Amino acid sequence: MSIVNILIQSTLVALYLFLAICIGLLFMGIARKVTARIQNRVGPPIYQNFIDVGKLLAKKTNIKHNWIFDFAPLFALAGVLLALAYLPMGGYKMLSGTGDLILLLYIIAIPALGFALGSGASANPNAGVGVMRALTLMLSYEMPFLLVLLALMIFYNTASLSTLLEKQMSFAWGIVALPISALAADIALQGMMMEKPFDIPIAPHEIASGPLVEFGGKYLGMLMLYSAGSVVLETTLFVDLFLGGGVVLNPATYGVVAYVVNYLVWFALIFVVWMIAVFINAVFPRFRIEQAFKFYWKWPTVIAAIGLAQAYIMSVFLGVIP
Amino acid sequence: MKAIEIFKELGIEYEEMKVKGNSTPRYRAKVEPDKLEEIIKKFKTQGFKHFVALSCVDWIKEGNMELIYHLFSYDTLEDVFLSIYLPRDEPKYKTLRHLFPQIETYEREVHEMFGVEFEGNDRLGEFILEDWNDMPPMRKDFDTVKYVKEKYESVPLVEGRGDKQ
Amino acid sequence: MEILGIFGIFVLVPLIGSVIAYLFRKYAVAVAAIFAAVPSIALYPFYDTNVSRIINIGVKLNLTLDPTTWFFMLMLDTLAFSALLFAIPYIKKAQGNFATLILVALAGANGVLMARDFLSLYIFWEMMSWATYLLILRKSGEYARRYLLFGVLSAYFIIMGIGIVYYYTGSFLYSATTGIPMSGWFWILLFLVLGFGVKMAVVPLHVWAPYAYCAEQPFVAFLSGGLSKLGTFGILMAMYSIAGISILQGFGTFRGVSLFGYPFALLGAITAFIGTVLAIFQDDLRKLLAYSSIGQLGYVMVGLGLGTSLALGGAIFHAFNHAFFKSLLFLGAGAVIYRTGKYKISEMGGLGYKMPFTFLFVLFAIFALAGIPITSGFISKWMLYEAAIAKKFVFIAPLMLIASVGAFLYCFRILYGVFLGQLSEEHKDVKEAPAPMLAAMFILMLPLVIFSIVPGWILGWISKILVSMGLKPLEYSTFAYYSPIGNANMLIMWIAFMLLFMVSMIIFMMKKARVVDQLDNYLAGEAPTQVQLHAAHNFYKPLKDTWAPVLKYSINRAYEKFSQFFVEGFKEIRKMYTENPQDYAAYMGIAFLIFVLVGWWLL
Amino acid sequence: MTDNPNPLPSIIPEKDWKKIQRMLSKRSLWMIHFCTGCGAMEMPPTMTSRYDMERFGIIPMATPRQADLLLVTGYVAVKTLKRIVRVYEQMQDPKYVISFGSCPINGGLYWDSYNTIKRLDKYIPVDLYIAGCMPRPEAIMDAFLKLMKDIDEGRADGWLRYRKYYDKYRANQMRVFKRWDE
Repeated sequence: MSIVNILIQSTLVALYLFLAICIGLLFMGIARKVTARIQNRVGPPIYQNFIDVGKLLAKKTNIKHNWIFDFAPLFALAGVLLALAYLPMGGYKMLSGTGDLILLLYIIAIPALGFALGSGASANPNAGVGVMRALTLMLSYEMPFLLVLLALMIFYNTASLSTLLEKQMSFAWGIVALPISALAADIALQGMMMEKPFDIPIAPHEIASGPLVEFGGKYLGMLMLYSAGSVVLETTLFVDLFLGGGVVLNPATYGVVAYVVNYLVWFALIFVVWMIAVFINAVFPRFRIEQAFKFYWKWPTVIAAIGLAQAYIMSVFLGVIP
Repeated sequence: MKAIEIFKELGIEYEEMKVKGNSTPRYRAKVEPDKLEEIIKKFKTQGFKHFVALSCVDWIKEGNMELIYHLFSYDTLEDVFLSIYLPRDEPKYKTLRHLFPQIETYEREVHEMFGVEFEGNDRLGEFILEDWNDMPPMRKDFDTVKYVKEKYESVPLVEGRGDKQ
Repeated sequence: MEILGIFGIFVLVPLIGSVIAYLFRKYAVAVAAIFAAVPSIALYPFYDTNVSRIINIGVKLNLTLDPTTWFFMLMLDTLAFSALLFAIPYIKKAQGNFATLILVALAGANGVLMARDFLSLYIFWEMMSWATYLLILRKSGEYARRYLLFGVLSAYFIIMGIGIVYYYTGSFLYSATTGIPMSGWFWILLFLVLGFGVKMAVVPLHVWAPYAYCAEQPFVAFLSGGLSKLGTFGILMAMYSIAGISILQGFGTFRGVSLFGYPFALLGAITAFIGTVLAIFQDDLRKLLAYSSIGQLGYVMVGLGLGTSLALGGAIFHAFNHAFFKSLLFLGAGAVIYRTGKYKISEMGGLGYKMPFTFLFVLFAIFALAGIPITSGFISKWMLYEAAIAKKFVFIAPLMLIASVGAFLYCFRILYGVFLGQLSEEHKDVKEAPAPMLAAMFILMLPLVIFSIVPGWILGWISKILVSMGLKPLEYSTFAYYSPIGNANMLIMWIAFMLLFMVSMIIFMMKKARVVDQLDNYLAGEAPTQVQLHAAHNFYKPLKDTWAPVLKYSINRAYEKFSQFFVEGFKEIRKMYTENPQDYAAYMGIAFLIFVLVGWWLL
Repeated sequence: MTDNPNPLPSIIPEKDWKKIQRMLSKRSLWMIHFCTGCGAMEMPPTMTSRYDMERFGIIPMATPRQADLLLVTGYVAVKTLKRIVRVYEQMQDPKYVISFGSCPINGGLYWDSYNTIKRLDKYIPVDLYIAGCMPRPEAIMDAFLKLMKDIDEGRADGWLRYRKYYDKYRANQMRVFKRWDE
């Protein structure tokens, strides 16, 4: 690994991460526009979220409670960027060669914990209740999601994302091989991205936007970058696991053109996945946290278990080795 | 049991009130303050289970305060107003919250707005008006316009107003 | 030099120390800390040796110090030293008694680790159990009785195992176990594993743990961090060094895993799940840490049960991590209890602002417990998951994964309930924990950081252990570790995390922020009231309501009902003694008649 | 409140930086409305499909920390003023205030009531008044556009005035109610 190579790789990674955050903000703007049109409204321009982040970061005064309060924006943004660095985007395997799905699963937990710490330190009871709801929601949607990950790992017999992409290229896309698991994953995705009906932790009417109650100015601006990054993170996770990560042309044969084409295909795929979530979000009221927990540990878990059984049978008894 | 029969039984002279557009029969009766509790108990047992309101009227010319206890019966659909008169300078009466729990809230309001003392009601302190240190505002001798002029108009404008608009 | 052999340093020194420390009345704990330091320092020259020695005290005790013992002793002695260092300001009454008992327990534990024959194993095991019983007795008789009951149960299981071995081989040596038929091995292993399992608080036998962990915090840190690892060591030795991998496979294998080990792995996964779920709903800080300790030991049980080199390496590494982050958590809880005198999480609150160092240590221990990659806690969990998924176990893997997500919940409950949220009036002047406590916690935090950056060192020690037990060594390099289905490189992750942390720091530093008092909070425009608005009471109420039908059944109550059954039974039998002689005469007559009949029938 | 030193990068000249900042805060006004009197009823039609204030980037937020536009929609009792001032002070600069209806202008319907204040501007700096008892959504939309123009031209400087004349505002407030941090 010569120094020049490392430099090129790191600038590429930086470019991909920056693009990911911009795509995230663009997607949030599109979501607001789509929701507005569903409600027969004009809705804000697509670039509205860029302006919002700019305004927040340019605020004159910022309020903080204590030194633990600063954990939230720092850990949240750093954690989500680290997780994005471990996710292959459009076939470009950034760090996913040196870390696998389980490492990614725990890196996704870093921003969640850092954010929970910061909002806990704001000494506001709304924040405490909000984080309790967020963790309960996490426990509920992680059940089906872990079963889905297990099904994938058992069927493709690998935990590393880069080999998973290659196997999906050679054998068949995840959604083709394990359609039931893909359905369970999409339902779990709705909870992961905290879209309505599962935006219980940040409910503005009941607990004054939960953990975000004391964040304003640059804190809220960085947390908005974090939520933009997590939008791209979760949709890319679904696309990488089930839709072949957008790898259409083999980079070995076509070189740079392949990377560009794959990037556009990947962009289209995550847009489709995001639109599914946005359409559900636009028409659903908000669940209570008990309903969400009962819901996730009933139907999506059953679907995911069936998917796991299917993967288990196919890989162990029928001997289907991708 | 009809309100008229209760009045006759207790020997109180009452007065039927005609109110345009309101068909339910309404009766008014002036009662001695010390006999009021017995009368209300009697009405309560005879079907007048709903205590509607306790209100106060400040007769500044006659120099007394009138407390009106308004009861309603679901069986006979009748309204009864029992009123007592207290001296205006220092109106004092005993609490009746043991008969109906909601009487306590009405007593607190009447105390704050009219200054009527109710012995036995320990929650008579600050109720609706925060940091109020003037005389009870609903009394007729309280001049609101003078109060407003002296309290609000006297607050100076902060210069640097954007009068460029 | 004869006496100063391994027996001298690791067993005699603590024993002598316990006597000497008792003489120093008020400074007993400090002197005991010095005596505990001797074995932990003397350990390093013995790094890669295989010293063995036979001590003849009427009965032959042969002790050896090989890499396995060295590894576990490294854990135990550092824990004992830091627990005693922590205890200097903590223990206020009867320091002499506390110091002696801790050192006796340490001597017993070292003896168990070095023992290579069943007799010395049993002697040191009893010494350690008795010292623990007396230490819990210092706190409350009722809790100590529960511990004693299960301690005796575990001793009986071990004696049964030893008895069967002696019956077949006629000698107590570990190595002299040839010519035992498979059925014999089954019973030996069953009794030994259950006997040691009691000390590791496996689910059906875990009832003593939440009560025993309510004793004084420095001792509890040593008990839950160190002494529970003796159970792990016992099972490890019984299954892999006494029996050996060939005999285990002899019981039949299911996809490469011995049929004897698989049910224990399943039991471990269930322990992990139940331990975590129970820990989520506890309000008492010590009980919460106790159930979480049971849950984490469930992970170690899974690794021991599976038995592949990756699973066993993960189990040993997780035992190492658990030893350090769990005792760090207990010491942190001890510091908080020392300063506020309260046990309930909902009564504390906002202590993180007043005790910043304790908060940082507990935060790091929480990251290790939850398995966040910037600590070494992640690597051991990663190895256990990879082992389970590589072997395609569809019951063990989900239970373990969902248990680790559940771990986030009670981790945050500790952090929010105790350290964040609103600081109440009475804790306004709480000071930071005293210096010896912070030093003790720092010692325990070091390995979790070092081995998360350079996992290669500890993976080297562990694969030495695996090789000595006849298993394949682990695949690892200084910064990365590999498994059949995936790999992870910690150095790259650390560098990436540091760089990205700097990026968000740059954005963060663009504007200054004004510090605001904790009461200047948005409460719908309302005034800052004196009402305590710390939202930690009954923290996971919605979750508790949904789990209510399942939470009805509790193993504690099952034991109580079971014991109640016996009490009723004995009451009936007691009625037989009716204090009037005629009944007794009648009983004698009947008994005589029965004897005559039986004798006649036998002849 | 001391003036907050802003370590802004010097590559962009100060004047342009202020211009960009004004454009940003103009195009994304996050609003928190204190539904005191009868004006709160006018907000739903302004938010929903007929008028849709989100076109201008104005969305209702849950807490003052996140908001920079405070709507006081109706008569202000003394008790409510105590909460309005607390919410206003919890908001972060640059912050703007719009008050609806005639009651905050000159007391309106309650000109002689003993417990409502007659002119909101004496207690917190109001950037924009909307006359009318109660203004219809068209008037509210027009006010929003007017405020955005004022922000762009730098005239909406209520928050600067509150900082500069803070002691005068505080004195006025204390003449009417007892502040918490007195």
